[in-house]
Amino acid sequence: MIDPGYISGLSAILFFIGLAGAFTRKHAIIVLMCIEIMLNAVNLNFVAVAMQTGDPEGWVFISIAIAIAASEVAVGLAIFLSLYSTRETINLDEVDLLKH
Amino acid sequence: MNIESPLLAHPLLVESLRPEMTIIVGILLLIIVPNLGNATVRIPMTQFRIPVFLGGERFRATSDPLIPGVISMFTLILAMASSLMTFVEGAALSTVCISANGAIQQGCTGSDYILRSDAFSRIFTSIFSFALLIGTAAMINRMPARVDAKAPHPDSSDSLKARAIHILLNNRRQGDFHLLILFVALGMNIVALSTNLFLLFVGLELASLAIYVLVAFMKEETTSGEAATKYFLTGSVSSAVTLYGMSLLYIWSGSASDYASATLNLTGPQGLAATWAAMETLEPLAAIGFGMLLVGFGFKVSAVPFHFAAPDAYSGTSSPMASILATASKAMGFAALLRVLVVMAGPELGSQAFWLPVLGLLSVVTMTWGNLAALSTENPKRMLAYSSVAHAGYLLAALAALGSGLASESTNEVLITAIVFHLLVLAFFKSGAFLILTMTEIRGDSSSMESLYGLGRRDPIIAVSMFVFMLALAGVPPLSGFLSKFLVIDGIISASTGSGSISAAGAMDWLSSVHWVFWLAVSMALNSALSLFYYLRVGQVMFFEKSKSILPLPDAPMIRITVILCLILTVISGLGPFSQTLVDMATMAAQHLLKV
Amino acid sequence: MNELEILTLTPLFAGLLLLLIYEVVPSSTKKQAVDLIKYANMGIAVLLFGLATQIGLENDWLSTWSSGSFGAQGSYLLESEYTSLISSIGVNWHVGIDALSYPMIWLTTLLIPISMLVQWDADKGAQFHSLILLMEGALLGVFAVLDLFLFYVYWELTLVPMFFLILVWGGENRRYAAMKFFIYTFAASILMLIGILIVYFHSAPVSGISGTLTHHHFDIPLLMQQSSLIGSAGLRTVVFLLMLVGFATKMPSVPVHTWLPDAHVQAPTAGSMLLAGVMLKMGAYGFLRVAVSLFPQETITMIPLLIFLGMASLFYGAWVCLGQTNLKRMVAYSSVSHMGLIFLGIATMQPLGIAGALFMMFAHGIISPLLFAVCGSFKHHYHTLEIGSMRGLAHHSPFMAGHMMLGWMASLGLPLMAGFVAEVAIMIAFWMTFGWWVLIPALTLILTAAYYLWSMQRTIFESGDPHHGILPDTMHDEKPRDITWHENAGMFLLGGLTILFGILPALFFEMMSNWSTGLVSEIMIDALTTLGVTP
Amino acid sequence: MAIDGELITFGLFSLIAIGGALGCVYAKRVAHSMLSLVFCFFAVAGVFVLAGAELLSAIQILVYLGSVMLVVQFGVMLTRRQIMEGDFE
Repeated sequence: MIDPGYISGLSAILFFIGLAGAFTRKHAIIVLMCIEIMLNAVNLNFVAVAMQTGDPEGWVFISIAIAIAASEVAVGLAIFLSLYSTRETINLDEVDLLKH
Repeated sequence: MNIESPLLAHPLLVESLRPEMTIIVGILLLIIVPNLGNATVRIPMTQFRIPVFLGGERFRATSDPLIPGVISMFTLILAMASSLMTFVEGAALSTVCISANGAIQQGCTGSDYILRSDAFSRIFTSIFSFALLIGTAAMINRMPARVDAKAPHPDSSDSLKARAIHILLNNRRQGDFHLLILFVALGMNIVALSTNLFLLFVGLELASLAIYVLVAFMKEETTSGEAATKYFLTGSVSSAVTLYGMSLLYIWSGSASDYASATLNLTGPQGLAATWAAMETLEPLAAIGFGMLLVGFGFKVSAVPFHFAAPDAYSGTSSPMASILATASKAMGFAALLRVLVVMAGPELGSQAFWLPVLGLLSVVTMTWGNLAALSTENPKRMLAYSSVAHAGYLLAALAALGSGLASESTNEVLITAIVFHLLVLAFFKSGAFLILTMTEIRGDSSSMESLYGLGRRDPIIAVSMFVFMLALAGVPPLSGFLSKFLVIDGIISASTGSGSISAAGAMDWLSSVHWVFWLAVSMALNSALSLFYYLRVGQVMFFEKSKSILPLPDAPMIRITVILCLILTVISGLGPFSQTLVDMATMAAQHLLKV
Repeated sequence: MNELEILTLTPLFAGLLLLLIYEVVPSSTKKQAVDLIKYANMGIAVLLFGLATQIGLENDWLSTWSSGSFGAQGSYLLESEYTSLISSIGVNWHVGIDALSYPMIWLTTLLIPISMLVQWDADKGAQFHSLILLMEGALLGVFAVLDLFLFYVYWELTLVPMFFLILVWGGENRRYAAMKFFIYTFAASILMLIGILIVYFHSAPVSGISGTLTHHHFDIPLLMQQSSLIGSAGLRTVVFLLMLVGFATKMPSVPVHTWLPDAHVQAPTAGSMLLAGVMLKMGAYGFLRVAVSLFPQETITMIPLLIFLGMASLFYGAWVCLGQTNLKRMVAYSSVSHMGLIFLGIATMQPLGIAGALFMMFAHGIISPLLFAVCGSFKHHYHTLEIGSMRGLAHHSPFMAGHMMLGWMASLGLPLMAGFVAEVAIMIAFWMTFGWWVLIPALTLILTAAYYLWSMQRTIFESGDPHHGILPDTMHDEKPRDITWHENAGMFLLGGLTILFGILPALFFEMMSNWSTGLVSEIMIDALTTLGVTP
Repeated sequence: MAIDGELITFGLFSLIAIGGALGCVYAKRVAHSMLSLVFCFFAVAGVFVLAGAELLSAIQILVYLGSVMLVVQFGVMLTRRQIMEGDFE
């Protein structure tokens, strides 16, 4: 059995990679994927605790979190499509009608 | 297998969760009613056809495009009324807790529960229902359903065709809009009820996802997609951070008690609040988790530095949605913040919470930044968005005073009362202002101050209402905006003045000896004075500028009625018995929150 | 509800109602509605004047009214019960009158119908007269309430109708003047609000009156009774100064007077009459009611400042008047000058001096509306306000010339006119306290006489041809007329009152000296003793 | 702690996950990003197995790799920029 601390460590690394990506990349879909990486990192944390305590509560959290993540992707892409249909781009640097 | 769950069989379940049950019934009705039709199923091998009523050719009466709006408004009114029942019934009867294993109990003597229906949660569910109700009412005129809509005639001109198609489109998406509104209501109610962080997150996400879609709802408008994209991305990142913070707290709560009981429950003998209180020195894991947890809530209340998406979202989306963002969504953020900050990490009396310096600084920056940005914008929706940021700053100042640990128990109560009362009355005048922007938006554009020029001549009653709303936002006595601000200032001052050395002879000596929380009140007062400029500017352009268009405002009967309602509520909630009732309700909520 | 509450609340609600009624009547009957609403406004105003007089007569003209210790609960006439308005923070409806507020209330109810009468033919008459009625409600509220919060609310409320009166019915430069008026007085009153709030946070809890959440209250009589209201002397001084700025701006005193000339010049006649007649008095009233009553010690230590402000206003106002060519501006600066006398009167700390200041408030409240009415009709008939452009007024408009003459004589303090009594009382008290220093204000009063006589000579009499006079260019060959009947009636009333109170000052002077004796003997003496000075 | 097979597997999965995440963030083209993300998710599913949560691992593969990546792929397809001159350089 591996140390849950390692899993948490991996989780932290993934989370910060995702966070950095979400702030630096300008392509909306890539930002969305970065958010998915962050949510995956959270799941790793929960699984680490569940492993330690043997309490399945963490697993329940993970399955719900996965469901939320999936719906978030669906909603996000729907929004991007609606943006694309009026503006022909989903690059965040080019969407700047509201900056005034 | 025993399927008789103790929860489902319990009579208290329905009784205590009436608003949520109402909303669920409303959602089901919204899904079923517009789809009723004359579909039948033929029993195999026979000629018998059994009507199943779902699908097929829809009935004329139930496919009426007006029906979804009616259903959702009735649902919200019922939900609000049943939330308010708590205050009629009294506290003891209506405090009900549900724990994770399905046990349900009145009075909440046990402590390990995940849902708690008390005055605090119920006042917030009332605010949510009311704010959503106003948004819905505005949307009924903003996106009107026409019973007599016809397909465009093939010979008609392009613009006529486009208009006819637009009307048909509006008819078709009535159901979607109102369904989403009810989902928002459900998610927000869960946030207000839950004392378990994960459940709180689920509620937050349910509401947020529906709100993201609603922000993008008027998808034929060029700005709504952009607004929704920005709001969605910022919101998702911050909720991912929140969830990560929760997972850290989960690890911490487990490791703090030797991995025996990891939990995200706030209450209970092994809940986060107890673990937090038992912590002797601040542990980094707890601090980091806690800080990350607050990011998502900070985003919802649009506090600096998570405020960047708010102005774009407000100005890009339709005004009814902006009103929901500014009132209901903000109230949801504060409900969650209060639960976390006060119940979980609230300081002991006399000791200072570790988050105090951060929150104090954030509150000053938030209010100042919001007011300065509002001064320099020419877009009324952005202006209201920044004013929303500024108001978040005032409320954070109240929370900071609470965290200073200087305040006595009764002062803490005043501070929370002030926050709750502010969120309550905000639903009257901020929604009112957005309702009026909705009216200007129906005929053209509401995203520039010019749409308000000469409103005093075009429609005096609406202009005067707008002016009253602005004065209430500015906090001019005796309107309700003043009372909430005054209570915050009073709470801060009575918390901090005791800290100055009484024996100080001169005012300067006293000022230098007083705890720095006192200066939050001063900064609030200065900021209020500053904010007067941009609120009064709205009055100035309405009454003294020449109108750019001679078109009168649209009829929009629903909005007019709601504006008048908001106007009356704004005025009477500042002075007299009604205001006292509201303050009493808020006080009751504060007591319940502090008692958890 | 007692008579005082009726008196205070009726104009507010009636004014609002009449404004609304005008908005909702169908446009075909608007013409008749205007007349009806004008008569209704006038009727209500006259009735209120009757009610105010009745209150005075019933109570022996307040001259013998005294029960309870000075300023405490129960020492007010027609004092109402406490009715909680915002019980969470302790705001209560509490009204009452004493000899300080009664003359002001009587004056307000008197001036409102007269100013309506003078501008009976105003444009958009329905709104104009309803706004004036609203104004009356706000003014009476300021003078009647005994709760600092409501005092502040009413104080701000007076701005609203006046703002609209200037903005809609004002002269050419009205927008600038209205904004300047609003911003100046509003900013000053925010300083006053801060002072009020500091006082509030030091009030001791009183059950049933204090806020249920905050445990403080705003009630003036209770605050006056509370011993050691604010412990720290430094903070007391700060609060006193904050309030002084708020009140002095309204009065107005040099150096915060600059809004006044603009507002006066641009305001419509009725607006200037109310502005000069009553609104300026709000400053002096509030100073006595709040700042002096709550902080007698600070008042005493600040006497040099008061004298400086008073002398500066007196001298500066008179000096500017000398070089002034605009009629209304001159009258406005003469108001600044006269308001300086009020500070001097208070600074004497003699019953006689304070009574003189009170009578100055009252007398100026009758004389300056007369002056502004004259200026207004001058503008109305000759389309100019330049002093030198018109000569021989007596020839073309004998009535106007007569009223102008009377008003100016009264204003410069001719004996047997109301202004004289006040000036003499203040000067005597000044002499009693400060000895021969009295020569300085007394000599400055000569300046007043100088500018009035000079402009009188240039306007009313002097002319190359005694039979024709010189008409201003702005007349454009129009035939000069005398004033209309309603202007004449209003001015006759005001002029008559000027003479009446010049001959019979005791009507009000007696109650005023009662009040000031009470103030000095029960509050100031105590304060002096605490300061270690033997009076 | 001795280095055993489990730890080596975990290390491998971690490397793949981190590499995948980095690839997702820093790839020039969206399609490459997606591909890296698939590796990342697979590795996370592997970690789940190591942690004794086989069911979750199955859910992870089904939901993330099955549906989420499908939806993202749709998104990429539908929001592709119009082909322009500069794209052929």
